[in-house]
Amino acid sequence: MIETCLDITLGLFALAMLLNLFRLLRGPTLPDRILALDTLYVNTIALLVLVGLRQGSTIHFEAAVVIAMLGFVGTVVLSKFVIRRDIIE
Amino acid sequence: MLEALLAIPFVLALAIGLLPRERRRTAAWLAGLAPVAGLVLLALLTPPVLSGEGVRSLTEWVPTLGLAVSLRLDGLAWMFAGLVLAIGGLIVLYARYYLSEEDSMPRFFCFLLLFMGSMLGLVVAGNLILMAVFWELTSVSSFLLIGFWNHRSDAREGARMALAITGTGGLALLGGVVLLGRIAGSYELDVVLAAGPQILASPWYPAALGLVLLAVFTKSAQFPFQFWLPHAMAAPTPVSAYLHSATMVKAGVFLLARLHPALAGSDLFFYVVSGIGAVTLLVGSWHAIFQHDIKGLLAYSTISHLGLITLLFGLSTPMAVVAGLFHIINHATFKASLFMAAGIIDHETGTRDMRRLGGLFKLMPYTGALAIIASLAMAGVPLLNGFLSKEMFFTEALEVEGHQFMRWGVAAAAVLAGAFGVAYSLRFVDDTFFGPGPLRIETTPHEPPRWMRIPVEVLVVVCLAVGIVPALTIAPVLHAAATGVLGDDVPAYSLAIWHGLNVPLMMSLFGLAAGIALYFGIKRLIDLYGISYDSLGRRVFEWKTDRAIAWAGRLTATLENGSLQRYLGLMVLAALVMGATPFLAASLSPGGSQPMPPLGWLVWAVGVAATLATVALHRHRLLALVVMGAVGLAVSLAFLLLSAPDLALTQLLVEMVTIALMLLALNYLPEESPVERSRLRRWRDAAIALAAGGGTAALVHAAITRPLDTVATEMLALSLPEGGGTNVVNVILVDIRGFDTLGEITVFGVAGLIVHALLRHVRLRPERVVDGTPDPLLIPNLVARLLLPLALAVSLYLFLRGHNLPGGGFIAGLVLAVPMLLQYVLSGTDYVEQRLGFDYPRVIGLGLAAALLTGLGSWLLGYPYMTSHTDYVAVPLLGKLPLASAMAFDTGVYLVVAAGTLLMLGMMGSVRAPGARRGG
Amino acid sequence: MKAWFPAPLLSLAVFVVWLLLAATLDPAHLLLAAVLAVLLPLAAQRLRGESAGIRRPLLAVRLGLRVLGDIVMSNLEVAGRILGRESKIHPGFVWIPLEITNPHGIAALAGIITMTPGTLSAELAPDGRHLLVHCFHLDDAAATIAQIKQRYESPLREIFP
Amino acid sequence: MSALMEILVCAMLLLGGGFALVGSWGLAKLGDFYLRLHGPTKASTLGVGGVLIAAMLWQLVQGQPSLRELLITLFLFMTAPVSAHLLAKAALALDPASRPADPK
Amino acid sequence: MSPHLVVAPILLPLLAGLLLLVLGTRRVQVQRWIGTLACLGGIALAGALALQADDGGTRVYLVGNWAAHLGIALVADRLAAIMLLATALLALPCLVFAAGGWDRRAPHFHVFFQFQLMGLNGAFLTGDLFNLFVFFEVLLIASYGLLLSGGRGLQMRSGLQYVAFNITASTLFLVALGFIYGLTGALNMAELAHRVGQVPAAEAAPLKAAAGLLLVVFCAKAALLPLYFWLPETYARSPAAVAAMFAIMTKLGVYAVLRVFSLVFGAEAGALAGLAWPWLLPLGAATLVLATLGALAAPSLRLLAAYLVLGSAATLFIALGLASADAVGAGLYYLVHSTLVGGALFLLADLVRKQRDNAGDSLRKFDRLGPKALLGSLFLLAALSVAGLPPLSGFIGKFSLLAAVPEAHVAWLWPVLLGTGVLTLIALAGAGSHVFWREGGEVPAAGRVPALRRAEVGATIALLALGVLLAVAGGPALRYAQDAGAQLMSPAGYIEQVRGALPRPGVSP
Amino acid sequence: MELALSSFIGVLVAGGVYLLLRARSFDVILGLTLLSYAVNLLIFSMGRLVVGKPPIVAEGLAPTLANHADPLPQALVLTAIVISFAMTAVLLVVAIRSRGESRTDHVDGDEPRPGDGP
Repeated sequence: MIETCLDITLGLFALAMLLNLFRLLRGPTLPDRILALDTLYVNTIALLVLVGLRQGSTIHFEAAVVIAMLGFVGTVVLSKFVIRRDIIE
Repeated sequence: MLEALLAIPFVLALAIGLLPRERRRTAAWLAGLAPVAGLVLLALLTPPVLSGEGVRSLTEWVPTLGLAVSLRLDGLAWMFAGLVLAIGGLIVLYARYYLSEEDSMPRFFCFLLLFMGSMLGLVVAGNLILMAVFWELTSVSSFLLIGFWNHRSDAREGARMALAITGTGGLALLGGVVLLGRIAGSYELDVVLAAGPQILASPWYPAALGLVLLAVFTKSAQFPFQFWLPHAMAAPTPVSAYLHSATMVKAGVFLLARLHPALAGSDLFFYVVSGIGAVTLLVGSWHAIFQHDIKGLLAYSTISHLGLITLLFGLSTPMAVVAGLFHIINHATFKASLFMAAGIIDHETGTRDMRRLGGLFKLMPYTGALAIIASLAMAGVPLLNGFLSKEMFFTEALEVEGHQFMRWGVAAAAVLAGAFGVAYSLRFVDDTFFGPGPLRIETTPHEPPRWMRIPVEVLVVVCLAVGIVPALTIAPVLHAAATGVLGDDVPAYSLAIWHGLNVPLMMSLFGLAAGIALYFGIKRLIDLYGISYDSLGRRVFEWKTDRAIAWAGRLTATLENGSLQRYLGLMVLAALVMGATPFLAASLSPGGSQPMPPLGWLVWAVGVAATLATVALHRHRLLALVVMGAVGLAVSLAFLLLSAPDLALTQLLVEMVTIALMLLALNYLPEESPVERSRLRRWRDAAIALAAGGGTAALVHAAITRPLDTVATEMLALSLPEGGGTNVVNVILVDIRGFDTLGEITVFGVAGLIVHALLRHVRLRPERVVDGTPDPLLIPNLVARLLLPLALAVSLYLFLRGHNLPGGGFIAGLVLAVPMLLQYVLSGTDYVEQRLGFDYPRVIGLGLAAALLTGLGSWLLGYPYMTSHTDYVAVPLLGKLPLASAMAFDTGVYLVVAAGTLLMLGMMGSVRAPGARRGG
Repeated sequence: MKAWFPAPLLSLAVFVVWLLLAATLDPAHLLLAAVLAVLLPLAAQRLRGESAGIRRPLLAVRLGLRVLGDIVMSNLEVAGRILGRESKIHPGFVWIPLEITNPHGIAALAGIITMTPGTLSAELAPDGRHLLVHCFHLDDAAATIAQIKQRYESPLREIFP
Repeated sequence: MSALMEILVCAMLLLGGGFALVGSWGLAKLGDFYLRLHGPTKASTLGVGGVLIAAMLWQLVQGQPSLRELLITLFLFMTAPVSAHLLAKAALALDPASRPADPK
Repeated sequence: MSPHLVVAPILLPLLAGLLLLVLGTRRVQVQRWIGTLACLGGIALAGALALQADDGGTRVYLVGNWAAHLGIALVADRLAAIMLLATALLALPCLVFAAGGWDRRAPHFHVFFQFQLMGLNGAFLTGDLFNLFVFFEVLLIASYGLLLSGGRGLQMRSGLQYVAFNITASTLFLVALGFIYGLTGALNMAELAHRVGQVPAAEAAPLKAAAGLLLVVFCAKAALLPLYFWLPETYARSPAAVAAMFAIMTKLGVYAVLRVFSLVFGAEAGALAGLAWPWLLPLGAATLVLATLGALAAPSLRLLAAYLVLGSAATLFIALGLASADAVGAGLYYLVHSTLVGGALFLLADLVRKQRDNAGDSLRKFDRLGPKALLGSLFLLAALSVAGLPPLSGFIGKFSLLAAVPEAHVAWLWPVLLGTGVLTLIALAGAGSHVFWREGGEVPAAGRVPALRRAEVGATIALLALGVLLAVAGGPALRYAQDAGAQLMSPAGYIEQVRGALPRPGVSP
Repeated sequence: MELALSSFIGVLVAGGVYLLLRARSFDVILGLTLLSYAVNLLIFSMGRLVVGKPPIVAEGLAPTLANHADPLPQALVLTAIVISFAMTAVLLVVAIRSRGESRTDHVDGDEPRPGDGP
């Protein structure tokens, strides 16, 4: 049962990521795209955890931690650029 | 002794070259020492030469090439060496008084001795390659001599022309002698000269002959290369006297004589050499009549006499060779004296233009007399040496064997040239010493200084002596030289003034009469002074060089148009060609595929879609950058799914820093790319891109569906027992292939330093400035600062366990750098660097030091560099802790990566706009 | 003590984070975690201004749980709205006047507002006294303001005096 | 016990996946940027949180209890608001007209 | 001699570089001393290696004590020794020249310089293809630093092109490396040679493609038609000491071609043997012709020097394309000669540029030249040598190459070699007579033209003197080069020795 | 799977090459970034594609390629990533300096004049 659930959940996340991709490509505004990218990152975390569960390994854990911890850096710098143009003032 | 003979001029040239400009007398004395000492040495060497055995010496230089400093003094070389030294000595004496105060005497004599040495080397060389060496040296040193008065444009041009023509010949000679050496099996002259029949029979003979003759004809100013010689008259007169009488131009005919045994004997040789010689003889002597410059007249006369000598060698009969050698000597003596006389006239009157000269005999009778005698020798008047060799020439001209046309042609040419020779000699004498004039001369010409006249006197005396008593004076010399060329085939000949009333004498007399008639006829019938010849050869040469240079310039500019697009496009195309060529001949069956894991398609879709979007959006840079973030994510995910967690982590982190860097750069770049005007180019590039992409994909597919037998199997097996780590990737990075990593962190550190070097103190105008003070961004700031210590913990964790699980120095370094980047972004450079200021370049240095020194540690234990050592240290309470040298190495990586990244970001962030104050 | 632990909670966090990462209670790691718990905050402290200084940990925990509950509950609500007709959504901005002054408190409040669905803190006014909040569905601005102030701001004011 | 746990895990998984999908659906569907911002920042975060809880529970069931996923949750909950906050600021900066007037 | 001698030429500049970093940039005098000492040390090390390699052996050094096919093996044979020595001999004068003042203007100059030496030495010594890539990158990035540091204006533009071009080439390098690993499963060149030799002809196509890509990369670095167009301007715009160092950079590409395509795809490569040579010969000849035309038309002395360097690389490709021991030997001799003389020409051009106030090193404008006699004689020496006129090293190089051309190619290759020699001669005569003979413009007021710096002149003279020495010692030098050529053309010994090198036992994990 | 990966690499290369041949420095940098993705994947894929078998040896699992992905290409890619990152950073800085000096971001340092051919 759990495996089926895992597969379904993976499917849900995959679908979610495709929707993010749609927004990323569609825009229309720049923050939209940044947001979509950010969400892609967030969903990736779940994806990694799920794949880990599915494969019974913890090898993806570090990647998940790093994305969770630093995944927003891209969003921050991009937003900062939109706001100020100069990201390091 | 032979070496000493050769070395003297060079050593003295060097010594003189180092003298200061004011030491004129010293320079002259030293310069005079060279020919004198040389002649003494030569005299000491004479007995063996005259006895026919010659002198040889050999010093190895480049034995693998068969190139040796092999010297060889036989009769021919001896005669030429004597000429070079004797006339050289007279020239030095003459030049001592000729050169004015403005001319740097040390420089002049340095060049002159260089030239003398080169000529000597050429004649005594016993190795073909060595001969080519000295041949080129004569070209170069004559270039310097002709261009001695380099403030004058005619001197510069003349020098360059001479160098271009004779230098070309020299390279041809090199080719020719290499061919000869190949045929004969050695470059040693003795071997080559003995291999005559072999050479004639070789299929390479025409090529070798052609190359050698090219050298001969260019050097000896034979038609159609004769035009450089008159332009070389821009040289100081001593130079002309030396180069165009005894040495430079004689080098060509010397070579002809030298290689005569090896090359002569074929119809090709006969027709080409004698034909060219005859044409040159006529062309030169005809042009000489119409020159107005004394030196120009003498130059063309030189050309014609060299044509005569060439013709004689072309005829190839032993007697002709003897006649050629004889004429070489005779021409050297009378022509050198004439040039010197011309120099005296120039010196005294300030002009060499015969249209302004005249009547000088009254003013300087002594010089006049000498010049007149020399011109008569040139004209071939009996009792002078010119007559004797001319007579021999006529004799030979009548005995030409071969084609009918050739026989009559040569005879006719001989008579005609004789007449022309008389005509221009007359013109010289008449226009210079007699008749009205001199005109428009500022000073009153008078006899030159005593010492300046002596060389002329000496030479004229020689002319007379040889002309009157040849058997007592020149016969042994000639005989020795002829033996050097012909060996035992020296014919019996007699050097007498009177051979009876024979056809050659008739020809001589007819020529004399015709020449006199011709001169006065021309003078009466046409306005001789009105004719002005522009040298066609020179015009063609200049036109050609100018055209060639312009064309080369255009071609270069067309190829190298400064367009990076073209350069990169060509590289891609080259790669396409090289990648595709092997498949033209072969086809490859695809191997089996594995099934796609379900998530694979997701990653594929994200990656492909985002890539295409990046390309589609590339003009809107910021958008493209965001979309490209998804490409990076897809790549990382692909790594993760395909069992490469380290790679995924690295890619993710690098992605973040890259985006930050690109944004930092984008601040100083336009937001959008303009549309490129050329639609064609875009389509073309798209086609190239598709081909590249398709090709790569096909090749990748072909490669990865094939089985692989890799060394990695062993690495997996050895990682834990030998490398002490379970994360094989990390073991490879810090141990098995740790040397790569050492290089890699060097690259990284240097990149940081470059950014530092390029942005320090630089002011750049941002593309657009947002007004107002920056928002403090309080909320993100607090979070980021809270995150920092936690991130540090994660970073350390990833670092410490990298050897066994995903992580390691590089990843950890970035995990340290990225949260720091956040601090920079949210708090600004000044804030961060005031509180956490590191001297990043120094930290990079320390990191490199850690990596380097760790590796060096194994030297102490007697192992190769970077051999890893692991030890367990017992610590109370904690038990045994591993202490691996690989870990220390990784510390270096960690430091360099963190410091390098922060240095880049910090520098990029601290660029100021022009006019802005720091901290503003 | 203060010198060694400028931010005790942060030190604790580091300690816990390390142990979580290492996933072990090995003495060696405990020691290492303790050392890091001292060192890392000290290092980071140079960048931070002053420490948060949480006063009432229990209240904080209670607030945390409440927020978690709110997150779940209102997420359901927002999910419903997302899946429903878009025309029924009435979004809007609202400025929430702040009484809390501690910057950490403001940050926490902004974070909570953002994490609880339906509201999103967009900007802190330049004066630092107002928070611009975007509401997913804004029926009654005053009610929303009051709810936020009551549910989150007042406990935060106690936690971050 | 374990069956119950298994069901719980499944529920958490599906709940998480559902939330994430809804969040992303909102991102894709909604017509206004600020609206779109709501979906991902919290629904997705929560969705991921759900998955993480499921993961921890599952590891408990498997007999390898682990709290490491908490770490992910911690970081995610710390950083997600910052992203949303900055994105909202960015949108306001790009379109100053949508920004309400400063409070008095 | 210590077995560590093989790795020392890489570590010494690294040590110097990091010392320079750690000590900071404040005291330029200290930096110069460190740099000079390191260069001197480099010469000593290279000389010792060259002596050692002359027994015909191939010394293998297993870095990290791993077997060659696993880890990274450094290999010192005659070829490596020649390259190391040429680099070391070029480096010291360049450094001294730069110490005449440029190093004050360019931040981190000494650091970059040492790292470039590290990269060069590493590239010459490594026996591993990927490691070769890494060292390529080390020296490239250092060269970016050297080129760009302190630069302004147009220098930045040509720098941009140079960097972009080289990064693209490096990318292609990686692609080729990837394929080669994917198709053979090894990276060590000897191991690769062994494995390539066993590839059946039917399966060879992808590997041939990979090798072709590799050839493109190396030729892009060495500047072969059609990949050289970027070179002349970049070199001409580089600071003199850097440009002079670049004289060895093109040679590095030549070296890489020679090493990889004589070893991995050389005599032992079975179906892939002799892959590169048919391309190199005609392309090298075409490049030589075009480079010579470029030299003929060059509007400045430095551009002229750049084209001559280009031409020398092309000549080397001709030598490689002939693929015989004699020709390669001739090429190696020519390589050393052209490196030294090419470097000297760049330095000389810079000396002239500084002395001619307004005209710089232009060959279109006129100006007075201060110390004409000295510079003129140096130029004469350099020009004679580079044009292949006797009795200098260029002549020996050119002559040995001519002698090594087999009869089948004589008919077209000799005219190319001799004809380009003539054109080079004309170009140099024109340039020399323009700069040193033709004068115009104002006599510079006293003090306006800076005095010649002793360091700069000394460095130039030293380089030229080395060239002369190479000619005088032509016998042993050429013998060494030809032995190296023979060693390269029969790679079996190399392969055997590297593959058979055993790590020292007894390391506890 | 092999086909999917190779097609992804192909798309990356095509996109990268197209951008590489553009006239603006930033476009070129974008192109190079795409190319470096492609290269990383390419080298990596040369160890053959393996799902779920990271190259981390563990007890009870024989250290062979049957149980682990090929670690060597991974190590190579790591090196390549780092190097290409360093190169990108340098290129970016040169690009902005070049723009600062010549006021254009055209890679040839000159704005094309109207009428210039392709």
